Amino acid sequence: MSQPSLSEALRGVVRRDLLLAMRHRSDVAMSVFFVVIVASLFPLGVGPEPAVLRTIASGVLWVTALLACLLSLGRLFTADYLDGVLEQTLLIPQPLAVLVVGKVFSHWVISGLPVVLLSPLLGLQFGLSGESLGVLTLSLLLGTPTLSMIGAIGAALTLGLRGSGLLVALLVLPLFIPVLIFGAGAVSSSLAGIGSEANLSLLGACFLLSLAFAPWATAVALRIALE
Amino acid sequence: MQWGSVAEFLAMGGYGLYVWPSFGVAALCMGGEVIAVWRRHAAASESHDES
Amino acid sequence: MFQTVALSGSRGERRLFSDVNVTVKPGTLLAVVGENGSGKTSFLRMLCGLLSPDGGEILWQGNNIRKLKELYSAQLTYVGHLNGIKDELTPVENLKVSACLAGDESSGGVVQKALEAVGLGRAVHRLPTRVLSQGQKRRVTLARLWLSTRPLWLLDEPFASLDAAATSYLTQQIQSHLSRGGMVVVATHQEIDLPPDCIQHLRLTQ
Amino acid sequence: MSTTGINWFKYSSPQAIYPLAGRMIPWFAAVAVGVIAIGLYIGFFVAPTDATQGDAYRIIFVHVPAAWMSMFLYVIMAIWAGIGLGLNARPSFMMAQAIAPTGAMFTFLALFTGSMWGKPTWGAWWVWDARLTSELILLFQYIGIILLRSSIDDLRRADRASAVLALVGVINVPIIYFSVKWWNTLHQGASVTITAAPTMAGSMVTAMLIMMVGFWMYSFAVTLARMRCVIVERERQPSWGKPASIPDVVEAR
Repeated sequence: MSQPSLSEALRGVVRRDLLLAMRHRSDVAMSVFFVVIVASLFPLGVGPEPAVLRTIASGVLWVTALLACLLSLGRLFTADYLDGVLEQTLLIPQPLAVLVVGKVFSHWVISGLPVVLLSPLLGLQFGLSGESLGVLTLSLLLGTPTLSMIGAIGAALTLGLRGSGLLVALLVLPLFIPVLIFGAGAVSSSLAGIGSEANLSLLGACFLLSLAFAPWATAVALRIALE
Repeated sequence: MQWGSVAEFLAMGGYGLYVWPSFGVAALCMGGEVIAVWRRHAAASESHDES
Repeated sequence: MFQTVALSGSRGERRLFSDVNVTVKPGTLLAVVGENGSGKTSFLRMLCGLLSPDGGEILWQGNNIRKLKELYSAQLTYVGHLNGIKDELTPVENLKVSACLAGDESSGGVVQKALEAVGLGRAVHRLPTRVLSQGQKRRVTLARLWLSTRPLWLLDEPFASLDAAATSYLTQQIQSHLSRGGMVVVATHQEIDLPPDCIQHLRLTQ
Repeated sequence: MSTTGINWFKYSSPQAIYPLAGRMIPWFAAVAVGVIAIGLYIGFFVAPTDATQGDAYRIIFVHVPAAWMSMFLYVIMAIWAGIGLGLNARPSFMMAQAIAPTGAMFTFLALFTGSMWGKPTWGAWWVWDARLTSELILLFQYIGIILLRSSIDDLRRADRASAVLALVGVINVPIIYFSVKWWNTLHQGASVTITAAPTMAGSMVTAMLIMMVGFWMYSFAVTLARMRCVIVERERQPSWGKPASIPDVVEAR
């Protein structure tokens, strides 16, 4: 009889997903490219007025990050579900919720982290400067893992359903709203000179709360989906 | 009773355009829901008897 | 010892089987047979704990597996319909990851030996699994059994798309597992070439 | 039948609930009609015209009860969903399924009447106020739950997946409410607030509470009736709930 230690199992899950991402580098590149393109469309639509761009910057960039997360949610469990890896993951003798954290972490590394790293550049496009750029990056760093965790619930619930791509968006977007509000709020309050600490700490609270609940809900949803 | 006439009642102090649609749509929604449930039950029990 | 008590199960709203009582003693194999759609896969998934029964209990050493949870998962190796391997990874990588996740030894040497035992030569070890044939993929999956140190094996159609050579490798491996006191449950269409005194059959009918 | 449930679930099986609900519906319906009629009478003929808002405030008699019902029903639905998940009890999933459309209807009603009230008092059909926004998101959540259920064919999975979503949503509702509230205050200073309470006459409050009771009774009647639909629809499936036409399991050596 054998049993992997918790950290061993967690590392195994993360390593496999990152290895797969390395084999599919174009997927990662695509989500980065998506973010850049969508963010660049707004100045074209709204007009190049710097003052206007600065006011909408936080909202636009946050919504873009949110969409990028949403687009990549389909990849989170579907492939594993189709080739039977998910089934085997459920049979790993460690708490499924912890393994879900591993999967979500690698999803974030692939789809969220690139957006965070890119955000200063995108912020410059919108005329943000100095402190606001830092706040934007920090808020995305805190917020995108939360998005991935909440999104995982939706991805697990809609696993293997027809039209699941659209459905997951409908289910998950209302749950994203607090993160969007606090994230965009942090940037605009720093622009307004109020100080972004309040929003950032609320964003941190959202992160902790979803870390406490979302993996567990995702684990339950996965077991339901695989019955 | 503060209403002098039916017309006054319907005018709702000039807000009739807002008050009556509110109650009308409420009645419509609730009545519609009752009818929908009724029909659903009828349809369900009918096909149930067939089988 | 592994047993089911008055087990019943359904798929969707269709009742598949009910009141199944079987006991699998160490060193014995239970062959689950029946036509397509008779519920063999559901039965096996239920024994894994992936599917919850409608009624009845599944007992491992006298304890309900629902209560044991992860303790029970640590006792079994399941090979399902789906291979559970990643097309993009090589056979070696696939096997290493699954052995590591099972808590088995996952060093390169052991993994290569297991792959050779199922008849996969070194030539394919470093290719992405995607390019392998159906039977070769199945062999990669089954190679997990050469690494497994768990007492209970649950195998769903393990012989499907295997050639004669691979079938005999697998039969030998099952036999040596049984002789070590292991337990095996197999869903299959085929006769298994094992001494009859260690096999019992469970026939599911519609 | 589920044998994992506690014994009293045997008595709350769908077959037992069906006739019981059938007997209760007419009473609830009758009380609902009577109470709503009284509420409307007091609301339109006894309650005086509001000093500041004129007669537009009378929308409150449908708006506030609808808004309350939308939230109550969500919480009740989530509780049933939780019981269903916890005890693996089929009737409580059915109850949750029966509540969702009524909850969505009241949410829509609250939004519609709210916007009807907002136009004359605030001068806008829609304001991004904390209450309005969270009510809108509540509607999205109801729709999401209904959509998720309808896109899953397997009943057991549909029951349990939508239950998980309902429970996740119930955590989200207060978070949304406060987030939107803080978002408003952080940005725009004081936001629009409903300051009717202190100036309200006794008869106004009475009418509102009576309407509230009427809406409760209506909800009972309608959800029980829908519960009966659900029971019949599911019974149509072969082998439902009955002690199974047992396929033989032959054990051989």
